[in-house]
Amino acid sequence: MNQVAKDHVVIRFAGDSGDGMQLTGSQFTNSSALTGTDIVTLPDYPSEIRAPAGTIDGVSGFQMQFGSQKVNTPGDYPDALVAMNPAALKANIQDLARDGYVLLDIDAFTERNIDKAGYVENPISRKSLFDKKAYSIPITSQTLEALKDFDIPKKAKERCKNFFTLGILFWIYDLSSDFNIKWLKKKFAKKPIIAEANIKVLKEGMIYAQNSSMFQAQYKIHSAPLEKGTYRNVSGNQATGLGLVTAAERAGLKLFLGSYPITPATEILQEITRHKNFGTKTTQSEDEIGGICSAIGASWAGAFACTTTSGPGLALKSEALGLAVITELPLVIVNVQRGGPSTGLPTKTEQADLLQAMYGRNGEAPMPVIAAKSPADCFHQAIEAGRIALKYMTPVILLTDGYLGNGSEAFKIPKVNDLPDLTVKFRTDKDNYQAYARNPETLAREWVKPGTPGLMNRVGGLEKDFLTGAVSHDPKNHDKMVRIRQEKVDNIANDIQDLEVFGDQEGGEVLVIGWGSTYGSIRNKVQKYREEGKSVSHAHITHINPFPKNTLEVMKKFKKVVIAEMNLGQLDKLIRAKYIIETISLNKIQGKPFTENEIAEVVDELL
Amino acid sequence: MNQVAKDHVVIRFAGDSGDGMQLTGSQFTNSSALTGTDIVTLPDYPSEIRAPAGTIDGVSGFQMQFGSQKVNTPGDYPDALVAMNPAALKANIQDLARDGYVLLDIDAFTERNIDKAGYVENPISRKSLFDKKAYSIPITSQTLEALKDFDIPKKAKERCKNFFTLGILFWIYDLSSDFNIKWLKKKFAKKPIIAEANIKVLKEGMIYAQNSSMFQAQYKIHSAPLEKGTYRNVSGNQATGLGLVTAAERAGLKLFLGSYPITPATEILQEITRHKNFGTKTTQSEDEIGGICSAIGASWAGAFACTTTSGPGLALKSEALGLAVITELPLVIVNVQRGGPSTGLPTKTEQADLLQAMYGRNGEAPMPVIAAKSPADCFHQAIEAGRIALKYMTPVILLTDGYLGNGSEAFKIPKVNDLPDLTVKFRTDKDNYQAYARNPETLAREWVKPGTPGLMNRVGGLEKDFLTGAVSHDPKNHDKMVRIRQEKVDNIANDIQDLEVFGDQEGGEVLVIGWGSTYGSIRNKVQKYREEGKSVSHAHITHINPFPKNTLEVMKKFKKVVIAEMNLGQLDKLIRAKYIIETISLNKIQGKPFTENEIAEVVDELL
Amino acid sequence: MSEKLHTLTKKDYSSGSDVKWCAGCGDFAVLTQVQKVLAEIGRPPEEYAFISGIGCSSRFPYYMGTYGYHTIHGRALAVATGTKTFNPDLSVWVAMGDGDSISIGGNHFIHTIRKNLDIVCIVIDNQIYGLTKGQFSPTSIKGQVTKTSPSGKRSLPMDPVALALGAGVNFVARTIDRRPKQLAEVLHKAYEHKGFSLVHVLQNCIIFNNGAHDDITNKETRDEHSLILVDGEPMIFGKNKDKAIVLEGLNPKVVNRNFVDESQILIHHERAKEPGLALLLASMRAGKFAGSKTVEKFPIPMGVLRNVEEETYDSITTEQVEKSIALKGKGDLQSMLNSGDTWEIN
Amino acid sequence: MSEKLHTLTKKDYSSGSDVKWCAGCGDFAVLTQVQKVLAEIGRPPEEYAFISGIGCSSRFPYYMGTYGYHTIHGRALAVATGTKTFNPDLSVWVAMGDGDSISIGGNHFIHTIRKNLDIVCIVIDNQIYGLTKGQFSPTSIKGQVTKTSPSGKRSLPMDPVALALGAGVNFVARTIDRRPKQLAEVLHKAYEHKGFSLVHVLQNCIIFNNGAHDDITNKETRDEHSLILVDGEPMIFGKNKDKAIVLEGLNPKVVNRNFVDESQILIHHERAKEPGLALLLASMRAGKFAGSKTVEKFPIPMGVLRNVEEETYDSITTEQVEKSIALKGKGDLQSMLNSGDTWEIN
Ligand SMILES: Cc1ncc(C[n+]2csc(CCOP(=O)(O)OP(=O)(O)O)c2C)c(N)n1
Ligand SMILES: Cc1ncc(C[n+]2csc(CCOP(=O)(O)OP(=O)(O)O)c2C)c(N)n1
Ligand code: SF4
Ligand code: SF4
Ligand SMILES: [Mg+2]
Ligand SMILES: [Mg+2]
Repeated sequence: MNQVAKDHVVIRFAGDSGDGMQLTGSQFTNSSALTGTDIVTLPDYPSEIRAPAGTIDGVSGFQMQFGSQKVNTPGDYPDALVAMNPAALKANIQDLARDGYVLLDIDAFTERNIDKAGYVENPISRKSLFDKKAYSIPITSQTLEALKDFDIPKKAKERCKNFFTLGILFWIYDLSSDFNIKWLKKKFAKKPIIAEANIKVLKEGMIYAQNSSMFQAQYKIHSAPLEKGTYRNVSGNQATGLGLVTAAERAGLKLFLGSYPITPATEILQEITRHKNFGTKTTQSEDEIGGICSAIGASWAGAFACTTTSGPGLALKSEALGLAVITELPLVIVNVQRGGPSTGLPTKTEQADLLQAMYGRNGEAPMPVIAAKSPADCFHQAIEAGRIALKYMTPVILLTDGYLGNGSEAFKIPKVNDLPDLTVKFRTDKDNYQAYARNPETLAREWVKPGTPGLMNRVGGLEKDFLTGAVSHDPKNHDKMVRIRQEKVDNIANDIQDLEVFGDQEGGEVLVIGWGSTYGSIRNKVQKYREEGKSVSHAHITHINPFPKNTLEVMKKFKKVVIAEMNLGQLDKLIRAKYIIETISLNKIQGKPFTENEIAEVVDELL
Repeated sequence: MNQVAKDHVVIRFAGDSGDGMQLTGSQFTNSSALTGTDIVTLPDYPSEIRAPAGTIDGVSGFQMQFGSQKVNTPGDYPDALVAMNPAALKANIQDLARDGYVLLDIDAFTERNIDKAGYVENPISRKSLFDKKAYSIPITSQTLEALKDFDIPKKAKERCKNFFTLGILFWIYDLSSDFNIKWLKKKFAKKPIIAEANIKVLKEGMIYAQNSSMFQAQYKIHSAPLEKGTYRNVSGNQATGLGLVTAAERAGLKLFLGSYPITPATEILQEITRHKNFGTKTTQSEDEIGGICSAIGASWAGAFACTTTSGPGLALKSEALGLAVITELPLVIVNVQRGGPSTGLPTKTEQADLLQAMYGRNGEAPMPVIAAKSPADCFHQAIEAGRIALKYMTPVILLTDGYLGNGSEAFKIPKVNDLPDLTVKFRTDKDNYQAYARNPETLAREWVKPGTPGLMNRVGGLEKDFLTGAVSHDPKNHDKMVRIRQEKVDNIANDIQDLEVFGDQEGGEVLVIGWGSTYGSIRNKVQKYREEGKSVSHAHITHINPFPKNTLEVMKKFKKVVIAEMNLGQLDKLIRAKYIIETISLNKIQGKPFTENEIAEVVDELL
Repeated sequence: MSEKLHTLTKKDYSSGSDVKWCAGCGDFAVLTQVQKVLAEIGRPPEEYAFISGIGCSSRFPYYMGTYGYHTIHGRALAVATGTKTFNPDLSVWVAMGDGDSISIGGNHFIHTIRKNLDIVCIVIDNQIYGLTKGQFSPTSIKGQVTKTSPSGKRSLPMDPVALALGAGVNFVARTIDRRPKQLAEVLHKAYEHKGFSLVHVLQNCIIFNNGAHDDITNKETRDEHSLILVDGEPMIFGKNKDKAIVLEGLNPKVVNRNFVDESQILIHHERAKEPGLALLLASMRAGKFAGSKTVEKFPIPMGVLRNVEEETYDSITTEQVEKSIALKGKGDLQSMLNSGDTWEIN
Repeated sequence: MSEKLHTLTKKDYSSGSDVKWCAGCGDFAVLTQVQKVLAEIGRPPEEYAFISGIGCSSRFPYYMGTYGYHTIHGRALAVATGTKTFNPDLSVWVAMGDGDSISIGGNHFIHTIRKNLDIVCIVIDNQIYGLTKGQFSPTSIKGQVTKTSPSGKRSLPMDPVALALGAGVNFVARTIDRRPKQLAEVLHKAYEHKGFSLVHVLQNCIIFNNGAHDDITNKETRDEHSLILVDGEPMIFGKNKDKAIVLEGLNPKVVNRNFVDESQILIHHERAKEPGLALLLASMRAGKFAGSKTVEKFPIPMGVLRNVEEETYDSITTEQVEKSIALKGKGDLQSMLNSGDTWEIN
């Protein structure tokens, strides 16, 4: 069989919510990752409410890209589409790459299903519906056939069909099924017959592909030149959770999380709840206000305290954020952005909470804001948020989004000792204690744990004396305090990494600036430009408040600065206001990052 | 007796919370206004909690300026300070104008009171404590003496002492006591003896002043060249309430107010509650979220709906604001700003909620924002907010602040027919109704009252189809809707007044831009500059989102643009981000507007 | 009202939109009964306003052929307060989940009850967060394992009925998706009741909390675990109607019917002026309270627990407006503006 | 603990700051009794955390010589939830006004009760908004004229005690600023009770609602209008101890003591497992409920209404942590990071 080497491949698995597409996708991803390819994934759940089986609304998808180079995104257009029923086909076919192919379960193309999907006639018979390569395979019947000797109900047999599909794909991409088989045995340790059945079907799938004359070639994706080390696949929400647990441990503190479920942030709460053996305590509050307030109460008591939410929840936390600012307590607020305004598009991604994060509270209430750029980066930025919060005694907002939270990628597991040391010292010395005396370098006040003898003090939301922390209505003192709270945050600029340029270090034609989850799509496109010899560079901002000190310097080196974001230009507004510099705002608000074309549309004009 | 004409005079009344200083102040103000002088007032209540009588914390103040020209502020430094006890003296003496004088009740300067005020020795005996002119008058004993024949308790007699003070001032400023006497008779119609007593004391005060050799001159403030018409004295909160009632009437709608008490906004709710005979309904909700949500529910039902609050309350309303934006319902949100962040300085003024008003909600949720510049202007801007809300089917934020809300000035009562006609048409036609079809000019959707036959429809917080309003998860539709909501707001720029320049119409050296309650203090100082022949001009922004169309044009005509605000530069950020223009940010965060000196400190440098 | 009043049917109260709940979801039963009851009441659809928060159950308004507002999480009652107070002519109905109504929405819940706003409020209680895929809610039982309580929920459940009584509710009923007839009956009574009418509907979330109410829906067990309340009738239950509730001091007690005198059996009076009986019934929290040291097991009372009337918020509001007009005359804008101390500048 | 334990006095629990309530404000009495009771308990001041919201009464923490947090309006219990859950060793006390606790803070109130967080919660109820100068609160009586209800308040009051019982409270007491001895007694019991302990203190706001509680504080009337609860004792009241409470069916009734047999008089049992008695007492809402059609006038019960114990939220949380450590071993960061499916790149 001839083998064709490929640089990278994008596969989208689509089927009914019950078809197990998320599982199939992640199993394929893991098997591929084990061969050393780089991987990025993105599930696409049906919108909030479960719809009747077989309908478009009920389609669940999972996209992944694997490659022999660093892959930064789950890919714009799939090279392969797995469609387990007509609705899955209909919902996804338009995204297929020009030379992509479809793999479908012909058994699912019954009249009833075709009708439910909203097709007028069988799409497979109508060539014109898609002039794409299609492999119509009787997946369900082959599965049942393979299991005819198994003494399990028909329903259970049918549920194995996704492993048949997996088998076919394993063969096409020359992957071993070892990992998968091990996983099945473990997963169904208590029901070995189910493990056996799935394994049987998986193998039959591989055999079917090999024996069928359909497939002219096997594709081979070689391992990517990744850094040496141990890897695992993590979603952004999982990584955020792990990062927060890690930050607490590195600080020598116990983690406290106060949260309220909300899509797409809930998994962080669910992840952290699993790590009670670190002494972690979580509370699912009655509402978002309870979530942040309990975190503030825990922070006051000496916890590394966090709260996690998405846009509407952040809105509800606005008032309490101000309390954390004025009482100068460390707190990490994770906001996993979703489509707005209001309830908006809860399952879609967006970057439109930036200005809310910056300004969504009464009075002058400055707060550091940072953003993660990829699922694995969520881990590191959770630690960075913790570092800033604890060192500067301030609430910090970490922005991620639905795309990062649900998406996953290969995560190089760090050695714990290489991670930053965030050790915290509580004040215990009774002499000369002043609640609002500041460290001259960080401007942070000291942290005292209630329970400490001799340091009893009272804090609160009213303006306070710059030294004693007692309530003060003095006008001059207020002016001073407003400015010092701002200065404390501005001052963090001295303690963060410079903005890095990917591309022309000395400057050039176009600089594309991005932040957050658009990292991968911008980087990919810029990389292509550079391969074509074009002077396009990329700078991705992690620290948004304050900006890195060299931000203006970097921008000035380029003739044109494009700011690309999934909103109407929020980072752009911050940059213009701060640096008074002409920029070009590139906006897309469609619940997903830029495609290469969309970037080209603007950047090509500037070259 | 010689009479000295004066252009304007600033008087501050200060005494214990129980001394009736607010009443004395407003009585004086009204008597002066009746003579045709212009007037502006500002009460200064003690900070939130009532403190023990006689202490500094318990001092209550009321400042007013009256003049024979337009007076724009209650004045920086009082020409006369009335101090009813030692604490009142101590708390206010430092503000007295260089050539100002103090009028004090010597009877209150007992050892105990002197001690309570925190003086080490009697300040009156120690000349050095204030090298100011002081009139020490036995106000209390004179009052008791005047009332010796009255058969009322001593306490009640003592309570008359503020009218003695008022009598003295009436004489000094040559004002008639007629108005006051009428007022007393009406107020105490049911207790004529109390009216009698007060009138007696008032007259005795006038006689005392006349007979005493203390006062070398009477001052005369001639009437100001005000527009013809009927006037009354209104506070900003009162004016806002009246404006909202007026807007509803002019729209042919009933007013609904959902609110929760909060300093310094509560009086608007209290004012509106009084006008039930207009069909107005109010609800004091369980919290701020209930306040705005009930207003949204009423707006949906066809009310002219409003909610009123201050900073922390606005923060709590953030999430619901987004719902009003996406369901495109008219709503006026009044935010009476106070010192922040968090509980901050609740009784002091500030302008630091501007960015919250602009951006304090999840997703792209644009909303018009306007600001009133003086107590009487609150009336007109409440109507303007209503006009925009109803015409464009959008929530509108009206920003005022504690200084405007509590302060008062002469309000020229408009003729109702001269006020804008805001008549609203509800859709009742059943044919071809589409819930999100838009008026091509305003981009507003139509308003349908539940109860209307044949137009039943469902709205909500999820993204909706651009035409039908049905829930839509379509990416392109979302992009379109996000942009159209923004366009609708931007488009209002075509329907508002141009930015006016006070000063050099064709441009010049320095333009000072302000917004909100700093109007008076900026205008005064700029007027002085101009009298000195200096090229300083003033432009005051009422419409902040969107800005007037000529804003950039105006700014470009000046060499330097100074933006003066009581925050760390929030309007400045908006202007820079929008127009990419260099500006100079002049900030003060001390709970009060700029003094002339503070403006000079920055502007002088630029000339 | 429309001229030609055709006989209204269930369909007249349906929006015709595809209903997107999971197959087998208990929400369908509630929707069907509401539509049926509205048809029976016979008021035209435009006179109804259905308001909800966020959750599976809160999709309710989209499926009704009436006016509808799908608001934000927990705020349905706050929005309804404005709608009903402003326009008391509308028949306002609120539908919400257990999380929506008494977790994030708890404050509006107790205060709208306190105000006695004249609406029908349906709490659809599956003891789980459905829409966000399976976290515990305030009504989940202690020890329940959910996505956010992998080691078991740490607190006892909150009972919407008991909470509502604590807040002073005047009409409260409990029923279940699987008893459509009782559901319809209760909805009729709720509609007829002037004032806040709480209908607590136990509902099965087939996906995330399937079987939560099995003991009161399974044929074999339901009669032993539910106490069907009938106004004026003694409290008898059990497959063979062999069990009864009697009073022991202040506490209810389950007894074998054969061993007590009929006259000792508690009689249900939904219109009892004093709240004692309703409170007692609300305190009978069936097996759900596993883990409590203080709560006994009882059959769960279903039907109307309390049905009395007090003045409603919306009617008092209207009355105050009318009184004000009667007293001061219909508002005249120019006189309002000219009131207070004025002066002339000529 | 400090080595040399001097005898702690009231002063050790005072911050020494000037107390800024109006002269004659009922808040002083509460402050004094709390400080006194803490001295009697004898734990060092650093082990206490006093948390409050916003309101006159919420200034409380500033005057205590303990750790203190004056948070934001309505959120004291939410903050306290974090403090106590994180560090159960602290003795956490919350002080709030009626508006703070059950108007804006109502949701946290019912849910902190449901969770059974082990704290002492003092609600200082003057039936008015003091700090904002005189608007009605949820506990204001119907018809009350305030700055925001010039035509009279439109709804019946909410009773914090009844609401708390509806939410499932295990310890609840009612007392008043003018009964310092009872206040102290109740505070002691609240401190000793494991779990959420609600102390409802009626308090006089001399400025904005003076005399609201006159009927139960005036020498002439108070004995007729208050029912002092004594554990294990019959419910007798009146100046001449001539009145008693008996049960009529499920309802309490006031009778002349001379006309009933002593044995018929209800006996108070604060530790009764079943909530019936406490609910009955809570339903006795004295004259305050003017305007209600359904509430009878009763003397207002004062003292501990209910005092039972259930597991607390903070202790179960700690237990779950300990169990997890016992099961999985103390968390090791590197193993956590390396868990799941991993692979090596060499
Ligand atoms: C402010 C806010 N917080 C959280 C959410 C996420 N959310 C949506 S529905 C829901 C709870 C759903 O449970 P329930 O109210 O019981 O309704 P069900 O889905 O079970 O019918 C949550 C937490 C949200 N939409 N908005
Ligand atoms: C978010 C917010 N809303 C409103 C206020 C204004 N406010 C402060 S205290 C208070 C109510 C005070 O009444 P209560 O809680 O009964 O306490 P009291 O002053 O009577 O002791 C209100 C409405 C605020 N500070 N914050
Ligand atoms: S998740 Fe549960 S509650 Fe939601 S639609 Fe499905 S079955 Fe119904
Ligand atoms: S206003 Fe009332 S509650 Fe507040 S301090 Fe004064 S008396 Fe006390
Ligand atoms: Mg639910
Ligand atoms: Mg109060």
